This record gives sequence, C-alpha cells and structure tokens, in this order.
Amino acid sequence: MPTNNFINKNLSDEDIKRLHRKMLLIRKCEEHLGEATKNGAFPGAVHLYIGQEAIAVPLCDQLEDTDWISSTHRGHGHFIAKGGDIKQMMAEIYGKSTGVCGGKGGSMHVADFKKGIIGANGVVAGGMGLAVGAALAAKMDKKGAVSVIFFGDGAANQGVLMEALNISSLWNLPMIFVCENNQYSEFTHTSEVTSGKISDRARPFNIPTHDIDGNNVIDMWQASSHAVRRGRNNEGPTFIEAHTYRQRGHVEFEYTFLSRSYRDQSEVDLWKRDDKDPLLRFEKYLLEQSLYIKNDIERMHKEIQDEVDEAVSFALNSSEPDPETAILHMIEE
Amino acid sequence: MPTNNFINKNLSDEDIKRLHRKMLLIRKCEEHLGEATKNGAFPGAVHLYIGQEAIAVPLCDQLEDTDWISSTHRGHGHFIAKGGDIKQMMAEIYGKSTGVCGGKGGSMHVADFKKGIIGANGVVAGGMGLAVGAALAAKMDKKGAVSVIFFGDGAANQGVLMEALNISSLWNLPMIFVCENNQYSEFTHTSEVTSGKISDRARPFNIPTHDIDGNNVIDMWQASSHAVRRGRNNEGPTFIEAHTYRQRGHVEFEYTFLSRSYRDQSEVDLWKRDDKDPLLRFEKYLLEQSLYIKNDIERMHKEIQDEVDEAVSFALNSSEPDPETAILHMIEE
Amino acid sequence: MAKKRMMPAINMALEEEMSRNSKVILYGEDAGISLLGQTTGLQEKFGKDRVRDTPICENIMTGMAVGAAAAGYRPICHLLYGNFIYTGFDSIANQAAKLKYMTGGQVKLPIVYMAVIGGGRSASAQHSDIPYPALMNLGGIKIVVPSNSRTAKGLLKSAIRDENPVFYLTAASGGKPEEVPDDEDFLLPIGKAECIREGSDVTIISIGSMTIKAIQASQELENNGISVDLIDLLSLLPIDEETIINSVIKTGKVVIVDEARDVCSAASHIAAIISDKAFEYLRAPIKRITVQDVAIPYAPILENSVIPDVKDIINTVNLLISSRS
Amino acid sequence: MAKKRMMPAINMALEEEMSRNSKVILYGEDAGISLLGQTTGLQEKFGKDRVRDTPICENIMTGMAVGAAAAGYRPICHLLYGNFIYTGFDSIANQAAKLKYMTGGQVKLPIVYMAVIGGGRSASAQHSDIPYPALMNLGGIKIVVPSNSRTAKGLLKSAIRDENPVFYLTAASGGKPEEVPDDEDFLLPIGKAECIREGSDVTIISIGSMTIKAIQASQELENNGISVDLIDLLSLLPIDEETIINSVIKTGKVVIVDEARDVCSAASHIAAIISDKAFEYLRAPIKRITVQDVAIPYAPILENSVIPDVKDIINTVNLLISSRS
Ligand SMILES: Cc1ncc(C[n+]2csc(CCOP(=O)(O)OP(=O)(O)O)c2C)c(N)n1
Ligand SMILES: Cc1ncc(C[n+]2csc(CCOP(=O)(O)OP(=O)(O)O)c2C)c(N)n1
Ligand SMILES: [Mg+2]
Ligand SMILES: [Mg+2]
Repeated sequence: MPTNNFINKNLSDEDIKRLHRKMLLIRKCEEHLGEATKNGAFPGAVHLYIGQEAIAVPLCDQLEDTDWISSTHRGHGHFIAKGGDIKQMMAEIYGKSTGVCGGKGGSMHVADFKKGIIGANGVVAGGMGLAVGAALAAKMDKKGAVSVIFFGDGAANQGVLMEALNISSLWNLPMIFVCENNQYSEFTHTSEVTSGKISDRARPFNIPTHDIDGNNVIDMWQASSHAVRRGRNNEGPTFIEAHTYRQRGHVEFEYTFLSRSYRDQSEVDLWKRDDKDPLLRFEKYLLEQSLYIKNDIERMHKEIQDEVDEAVSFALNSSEPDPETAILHMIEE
Repeated sequence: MPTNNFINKNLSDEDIKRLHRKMLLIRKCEEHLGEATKNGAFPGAVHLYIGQEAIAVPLCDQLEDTDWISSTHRGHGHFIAKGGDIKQMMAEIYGKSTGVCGGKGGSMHVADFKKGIIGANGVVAGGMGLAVGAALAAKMDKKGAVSVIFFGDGAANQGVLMEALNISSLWNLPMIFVCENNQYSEFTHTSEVTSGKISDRARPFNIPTHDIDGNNVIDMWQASSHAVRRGRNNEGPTFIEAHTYRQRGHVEFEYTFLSRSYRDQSEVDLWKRDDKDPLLRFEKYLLEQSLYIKNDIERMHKEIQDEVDEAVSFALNSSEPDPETAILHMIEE
Repeated sequence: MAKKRMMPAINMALEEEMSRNSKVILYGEDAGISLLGQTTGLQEKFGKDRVRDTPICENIMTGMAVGAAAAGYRPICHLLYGNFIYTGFDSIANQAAKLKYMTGGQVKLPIVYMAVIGGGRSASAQHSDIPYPALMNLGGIKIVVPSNSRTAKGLLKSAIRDENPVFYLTAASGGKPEEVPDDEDFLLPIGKAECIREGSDVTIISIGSMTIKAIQASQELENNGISVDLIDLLSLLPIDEETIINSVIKTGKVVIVDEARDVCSAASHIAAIISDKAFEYLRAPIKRITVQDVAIPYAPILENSVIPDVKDIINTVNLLISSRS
Repeated sequence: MAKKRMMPAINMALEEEMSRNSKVILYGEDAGISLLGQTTGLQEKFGKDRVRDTPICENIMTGMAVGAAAAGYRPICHLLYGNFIYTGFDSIANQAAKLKYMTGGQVKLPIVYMAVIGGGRSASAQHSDIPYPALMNLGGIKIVVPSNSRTAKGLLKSAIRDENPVFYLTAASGGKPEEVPDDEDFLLPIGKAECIREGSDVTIISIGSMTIKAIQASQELENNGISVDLIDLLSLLPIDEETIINSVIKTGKVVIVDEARDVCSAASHIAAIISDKAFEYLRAPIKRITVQDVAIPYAPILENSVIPDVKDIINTVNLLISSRS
C-alpha cells in the first residue's frame, strides 16, 4: 500500500489541506485522551479513533449541518469530523457542566443535533435505526439531505443491518452505510466472527457498494462523493466498506484487565508505519505533492496541539455539573 | 409450469406414493380446518398451508425423529410432514385436553419435541434462533442430525435471518434454511416489502442456495436431499428458496374484517389450477407415470379423508382441559 | 357525537391528527390495508409517503421512529400486537427511553408506539401479552391504556401531540360502541386518571380492559350496598398518584385490577405507592387482581380461568369489606 | 476456602460446573478472552467447541439458547451488560419465557443468561441499567442477583443445574474479596433470601449491589441503637415471600433498597406483597429506596446523586423509626 496510490481527481489544494487539518485535529484529541486516561483525568473509559481518521473526515467534509450522522462507541472522530465543537466534547468526556451533553452522556454519547450529529452510541449497531429514521425524514423533506451510519465490522453482524439495507433500498432512502472494518471486534479478529465479505451483504439489496482502502483519504473522499451525490439526487442508498486498522486497544487501558494478548505487537506496529497510518501516509503525500513543506506540517501540528490544549483547559476549568440536573431531561415537560 | 418438469432422479415408486399420501393428508386436514372455522368449531384463528405442501413434505420425508424442525404461524403442514400426530394436532386446535400441548398452544404452537418438532411459532422469524440452537446441539452431538427452519418471505426481512446465516456459516452448522416464498406477507405482496431476491441473501455468507419451484415436489425433494446430505456430512448450512403461492387468506376468515381486497381472485384461481397447485400437479404426474390410476387416487382421497374425520372426531370427543392445569408448566419444578 | 367502537375511534383520532399536522407520519406492517382496523383508509387519504407499509422488522422500526422524530417528524410506529414490542425492545429501551437524557436534553422525541394488548381471544401466549410491566421501569417514555372508545380518541390525540415517546396500548378484545366526541381538539391529559364512580367503602383501580369488568362489578356491589370509588387509571406513566391517594383517603380499602401478570405489574407499583404515601389511611391489605404468573393459554376454558373477571373483583371486594377494621 | 472477588468466584463456579457436566456449554462475545473476567481460561480448558466466541448478535444468541436447551444442552448465554438483554429481548420474552408453557410442558429449558448490571462506573446510560424489572413480569424464568462472591458462586452453580431459564445478574461494580467455599457442591437455593443480620426495629431488604451498602448502613444504625433485620434477597423470581413476611411480623417497618429505577422496580413488587400479605403487622409506610426515574448519567457527581447510598438508607430508616406508631 504505497502512498502514491492517492489518485486525486476532484480535490483542490484547499480541500486537501482542510482534510489534513481535520484528521490531525482528531488525532491530537485522541492522543490527549489516550494519555490523560492513564492518569484518571476523566471518569469514563474511552475507545479511540486513531488510525481511522481517513474515513470520517472526507465523508463528513462533504456534509452540511442539515445532514445526519449516527455513529458508534468509537465516536469522537465522527463528532469532530462533522463539525462538533472539541471544547464541548472534551468537557463532556471530562464530565463537566459545559459538556455537549451537560456531563450526562460522556464519551459514548457525544452528540450535537444542531449540527446533525445524532451521536455516538453505546449499543453496537444501535445507531442504525436512528440513521435510517433520519434518512426517512430527509427523504420526506425533499431538500437533498443525506443520513450516514458509521458502524464497525463487529456491528455488521447485528441483524438490524439487514433490516436497514432492505428498507433503505425499498424506500430509496438517502442512506450512506459506512462500515469501518478495522479488523477487530473487541478482542476478536473479524475473520473469526464474520462470514464472507461485509460489503457483499449489501448486494442482495442492489445497493451500490465500495470496497476501499479506508486509510486512503482520497479514495474515501471519492467513494463518499459518489454516495453523497446519490443521496442528494434521490438515487438511494450506498454502501462503503472501508478497510482500516484499530491501532489502539478496543478500549484504552485494556491491558490492565485482559488475561492475555490477542494480537501481535508487530501487527500493530506495521499499521503505524508511514505507509499505512492514514495521517502519516497523507502527510507524506502532501510533501510529495509539494502542498506543504516539512515546516508547514510541523506548524500545523503545533497549531492543532494548541487548539486541543485549549479545549482540555476549557474542560478542566469548567465546573462539575450541578447534581440537581441529574433528574432533568428524561421527559420533555 | 407444465407438469412434465418433474424430473425424478432418485425416488422410488414407494417414495413417490408416500410423498403424495402426506401431501394429501395435510391438504385434507387444512380443508377441514378451513371449513370448520366458519362454524366456529374451534376457538382460535388458523393460517392454512394449502398450496405449500410440496415444500414441507419432501424435506421432512428425509428426516428422522432426531432431526429438528422449527416453523411458522402457518405450521400445521410442517407438523404433519415431520410425523406429528393429526389426532393430537386436531385436538390442540380444538382446544382440548388431548391436544399435543394440552390445549395451551393452539394452532400457532403445535409442537412435539419427541418427534423433533420444535413447533409452529406466533412470532414471525421467532423460530430462527431455536432452529440454530438445535443445529448447534446437533453439531456437538456429532450424530449427523440436521435442523431445519421453515420461514416465510415476510420473515426473511427480519434481521435475525442475517444473524442466523452468519453464525451457521461460521460454525458450519447443519442448518437448512427453507424460505417458503408464497408471494404474500399478510396482505402485502412480497415485492412491496422485500428488496432483491431472497435466496441471494445467503450468498454473502457463502451458503449454497437453491432457488426452486416449491410447487414441484420432486424439485423440492432433490434440493432437500442435497441440503440434508450436507448437514449429515458436516458440510454446513444450505439455503432453499421455494417459490409457491398462498392459496388461502393470510388467516381464514380475513374477508370478514378487511376493508378491501388486496389481490385478484383470478390470481388465486390461476394457482389452484392443476398445472400449478402442488397436489393436483403431482396427481397428474402420478397418472401420467401410471403410478396410479384415477381410481387409486380417489381411493386415497377417501382413505385420507377418513383418517382426518377420525382425528376430528377424536378432537370433538375429547374433554376440555381442566382449568386447574392453566397454572402448570410455566416452570419446571 | 356518534357511537363508535374502539378501532373506529382510533381511526378517527389518527385521521384528525394527520390532517392537523403534516409532520405526523405512520408506518407499520400492512398499515395501508390495516389488519386490526386502526389505520383503515389513511393511506388512501394521506398517501403512501405518510402512511407506509413496512417489511416485518420491528427491530429497526422502533429505532427509525427515534431518528425520524429527532429529525423533525412525529412518527407513529404501529407494532400490531403487544408481544412485538419485545421484538423491537432494544431501540425502545436503549434509544427511545434514553436518548434525550444521554444527550443532556438536546432532543425532543414525539413518537407514538401503538399496539393492541391482552387476551380473551384464544390468540395464545404470543399474541396476548400485556407488555406494559416491561416498559414501565424504563423511564423516558409515557404509557397510556385507554379503556373505551372515548378515552381511546382523547388519549391518542394527546399522545400524538406529546413531545415524548408514548406507548399507546389498547385492548385487543375491543369493547362496546360508545359515544365519541367529534371535537377535533378533544384531548384527554396524559397522566390523569378518571373517577368513573364515586363511593366510600372501597377504591377499585382498573386498567384498560379491566375497567369494563370493574364497572360491572361495581354496579353489582352497589346493588349489595357496597359503595365503590372506581378509578380508571388510563395512564401508567406518569401515574396519577393524586387521584389514587385521594380515593384511598376516602375509602381506606383498595383493590387494583390489572390484566398483567402479577409480578412487577402496574398493580404492584400502585400498591407500592399507596403503601408508602397513603399508609396511614389504609384500613385493609391492598389487593391485586392480576393474572397469575403464567402465559396466556389457548383453550377458552383455560384462558378464562387465568384472566381476571367480574366475579374475581366482587369476591375480592366482599372479602375486603368483611375483614375486620 | 480462599478470598476471592466476584469475577473469580463466577469463574470458579463456571469451571466446576463445566467439568461436572459436559452438556454445559457457554457462548458470548469474546467469551474466550473474557472482557469482564467471568470466563477467563475456560476456552483453553474446555475447548472452542464448548466455549464459543460469538459474533455480535444478541437477537439470535438468546434464541439459540432455547433451541440448544430443548435439544439437550445446558447453554450459558453470556450477554456482557444488562442493557444488551434488551437487544436480545424478543427471544427471551416470546420464546424462553413461554415455550414450555405453550407446548404444554413438553420441554425443559436449562439456560443461564448472564450479564453484569448497574452503575457506579461512569459507564453511562447504555451500560448501567438494572434490567430485572423488565424481566420480572415475564414469568417462565428465574432471576438471581448475588450480592458478593460467595453468593455469586452458590447461585451460579444452582442456576446452571436448574431446569429453567435463569437470569444471573451481578453488579458490574464488583465488590470486595470474600471467602468462597471450595466445595464443588456448594449450592445456594434459588428462591431463598438470606437474613444477614437479625434485628427487631426495622426490616431492610436489599438487592444485589445494594446489600453491601445496606450492611454498612445497618452497622451505623446499630451504633445508634437501631436494631436492623437485614435481608439479602438474592432471588427475584421466585421471591422468598416467607422470609420477608416473617421479618415484617417482627419489625413492622420496612425499607427496600433496590438499584433499579423506581416504577415497577423489584422494590415495588416487594412492597406490594407486604402491603397485601403482612398488612396487619405493618406499623409504618413501606419505604423504597431506588433510582428516581432517570437513566444513569455519566459524570460521577450526577451518577452518585441518583444511585442510592448508605446515607439514603440511614436517613430513611431514621425517618421511619422516628415516625409515630
Ligand atoms: C449490543 C451490544 N453488544 C455488545 C456490546 C459490547 N461491545 C462494545 S464494542 C464491541 C465490539 C465492536 O466492534 P466493531 O463494531 O468492529 O467496532 P470497533 O470497536 O472495532 O470500532 C462490543 C462487542 C455493545 N456495546 N453492544
Ligand atoms: C414479530 C412479528 N411481527 C408481526 C407479526 C404479524 N404477522 C403474522 S404473520 C405475518 C406475515 C408473515 O408473512 P410470511 O413470513 O411471508 O409468512 P406467510 O404468512 O406468508 O406464511 C405478520 C406480519 C408477527 N406474528 N410477528
Ligand atoms: Mg471493528
Ligand atoms: Mg409469505
């Protein structure tokens, strides 16, 4: 998988730089969370998106606030990619009153409906129905909005996927199915729990599929562009299987409670290399294409790191939620 | 669909006659129930198997008591085909103490575990998990037993089907999936609620499929024979989509409560003709092949009718269940 | 005002609300032709866009309602029978009941989940359950159980206008025709019980299908000189604690009639409320008349033996009245 | 006898029962490596045939257990978190709980459904539910909720040997190490509560995770001269009515501590039983200490504010004791 397989047909330099920036923002946020969780800086567990940034970013880049996304327990990346505010996200994960959910949701429930972010979801494949429902609404609104479900290879084994494919196809819904096949479902390799090729599961429903390298941001941009176009033009659903790799544990800190390892460190290391890791590959490409010089990239890293640090400070400096708020928001009065 | 497309490669005359007898037995039972329900002869509603006999019979003919079947709300045919006792079935539907479930289950729950009949099921696709569980048991027992799930075209839209396909394929279970596509799901034509071809849904899981004329008893026998052989030899699951037609209403008596019709009578009539109806087609073939003369068939009809009448008398003459038994059997004490 | 049975009353409410607000949409299996009669004619009137026939897939149907509601619609998800609520339970319990809370109140979820419940028709165990006990603990939803055509109309209209997921559960066994107001704004408040008959000797609290039996029983009891305060509960979430407690203050004796199985039934929770908040007014044990913990059997003689009937109510009240204190 | 935490105690019971009976099989997501520790090492010991890693598909997992049990095995279906019981609810409610009954008792269904439940770990709403209120009404199943390592072992072994579907629900938040008998036939009877401490002023009934808090509270109360009869309920289906009622006869005052949301909680049903069958012995309102009807929030300060704690128990008991009568 050499870097020169980035074949860019549609993207301007501006576009490319914007994608890079977003991917980097996700990476830095996640790296912070990975570090901070070791010190117990925030209360809950986190599932990090590191290594999968090239999936959410190019797709969400083509979406508006009026489009919908619904995602997974590994949902920070989707939230950020769709324009979620990282201050509010950090504050949420830190369990603060200024969090996007007021401290009620935490990492697995970051959501911002104003921005079309239905949110992360703690139930595997739990976001599927939500996304299809939003797609139905989008279809009925006739304003060309689309709805995206991000889900894992593990989630692809939940039957609700088949129900979603059937109904999306039948009703010609503006649905975009994005299976992020990161090769693991918790601690089990996909091949042990998944029969056949996941993208083939869309075929019986005559849904166009893309089976792509999810660590190649341009490939993902192109597949997304096709899917978004179809949705906007009322041409129906599209299925993307994006092959990638989960560089981090299923959940941070898992080595503290697992009785044994489940994959070789060498495998992980392989995927962190600059010909595999989506960000490093992309940066290599940026340099090769002379879109940036090394200095620019360093500057970008610093700039983004500052942004993340600021978000973390915001979270740290925010107040705890008022316990009185715990009983609010179950019911609309 | 001319009758001469019965291409018999494996069946002896004895086999053929046995299949005919079983199909006729189902037909006569169901005809009785269709008539009797008009007079309110028994308490619950019935969903009749008329027109689908060529599916359950040739498959179950190749099964032993140690093999399992799990079926649907339209389950009398499967029960009889697998060797269920028609006296006990009639008594059950008549709500009597001698019923196979002691009057607790009724039409939608006829079952006989001693005979491998997990039973009919009132929840669409509800039998899927039960059959897969039995297949797992069969696999672990290593005695070559197989497990069959009969389900409708409507049930094929329940996500649990995909879960069943995945796990059966992964674990190489001796499962036989039989989708009886009778073109209707209640009052809705399959095409309106089902995207694509149902048998294609097994393909992503690399499960061999048969897409056959379910009104052709020999075709169904052959497909079943392949499926059963695979199961017995530990070669894994097989999927059969058997195309047929629901000659009766979804439920008997539906015209009394539906506000409008949902299909043309001419369509129904077409499928009742002797080149379409599985029993009539089969009888025509029996005559053509000189396996029977007309007289034999008439004799058979009478013989079977007597058998059914006897079962009905048994049911009618049986006592009501003792109300005290209502509180038994929830829990094994 | 005309006499209508339950299903036509429901149909009327649906038609009025769909006419009133174009954001109201409805979907379910055979919603067009209508298996049970609630939705008859709606597809013809409002089109296949707003009244949709779905495949059989309760699992996603319940979740779709949440997504569509979050995106601005007011979906009515028709689940046919109460037992199929279980089939779609995941999205109900994990999404519909919690999404608003988990996201800090960001979203409104105006959803109606509709189904018929209960026995009495030899439909056996998988078509006769009373599913509300499994729903009542979830929080984040409302539950209404009308007892007749009038309350069926008034509560459905309120449910459709409510900004929360509301379970709208009506007795499968129907009921008698009854006067139903034509008023297009005839709303009954969710969370409010109705006192059907005032009395002083005993409180009977009834739910859904049991109300008609409780009315009959109260009549007979009255004929024997026992004065019944009869409360038709109508809403299970929220429960009208005030009406219940005020009645107990008057009578000091309570019988609760619920077609659910006994353990963790609505009746249990009502008893718990009373034994906490109205303890000092109680003058006798709180009696629950429910289904013993069995599934609903098929044969009528068995089914009748497990579902509470008028005689059960009368006997229980008589026992309570004759007990000392 | 050695001190063990909850998970190792569960692991021990699983290993003993799987060794004892080759028909016992176990499956679940990552059952081999074990996310939570219950099943650690079992796959290595018993092989991939008897200890299976499943895909994520709770919907069929719960149903498969029924089929495998009907066909002669004793499956343990590991569902990880209590919230995923909802994901597999259809086959639980419509099949496991009813199949025996619907078929006139033809079949035995020796199944264990296993999950961790409850909050206290900032796991938020979809990983912290107490699902038993949704299960208790179903009938046809049993439910046990051990409170520590010893009861965890004894009840799991009984659950595996039981001929019915048993829900085996343990607190996700674990607990302290405690003595666990090595005895391979150490069984605790399902349906039997344990009286942890004898007293005369007030009965405290606690469930699962709440028992440890109730013990602490009882201790403190005792220090202040209030004598507590503390019952660790252990089984929710069936409920040990006898032990409960005998205690109420002694004390006349009851507090029930349940980590479930309040409406239709186990606490509600226990209150209902008492207010019916032990009414004449009651000398004060029956108090429930439960979670208000909210989902479990993420931030610790919020979560702590909704989950019952030692102070809540003490305050409630004090109030009850100081009330007249
Ligand atoms: C319904 C449900 N079952 C099980 C779990 C536990 N669980 C959380 S994440 C996970 C694996 C998900 O794998 P995948 O979909 O591939 O996503 P990834 O973690 O790789 O991003 C499991 C089993 C859950 N959260 N929800
Ligand atoms: C879970 C569930 N949803 C809905 C129903 C109501 N229902 C009963 S039969 C049926 C249609 C089934 O169609 P199909 O599977 O094709 O079987 P057929 O009746 O044609 O034999 C429906 C929707 C049900 N019984 N169970
Ligand atoms: Mg994965
Ligand atoms: Mg059909």
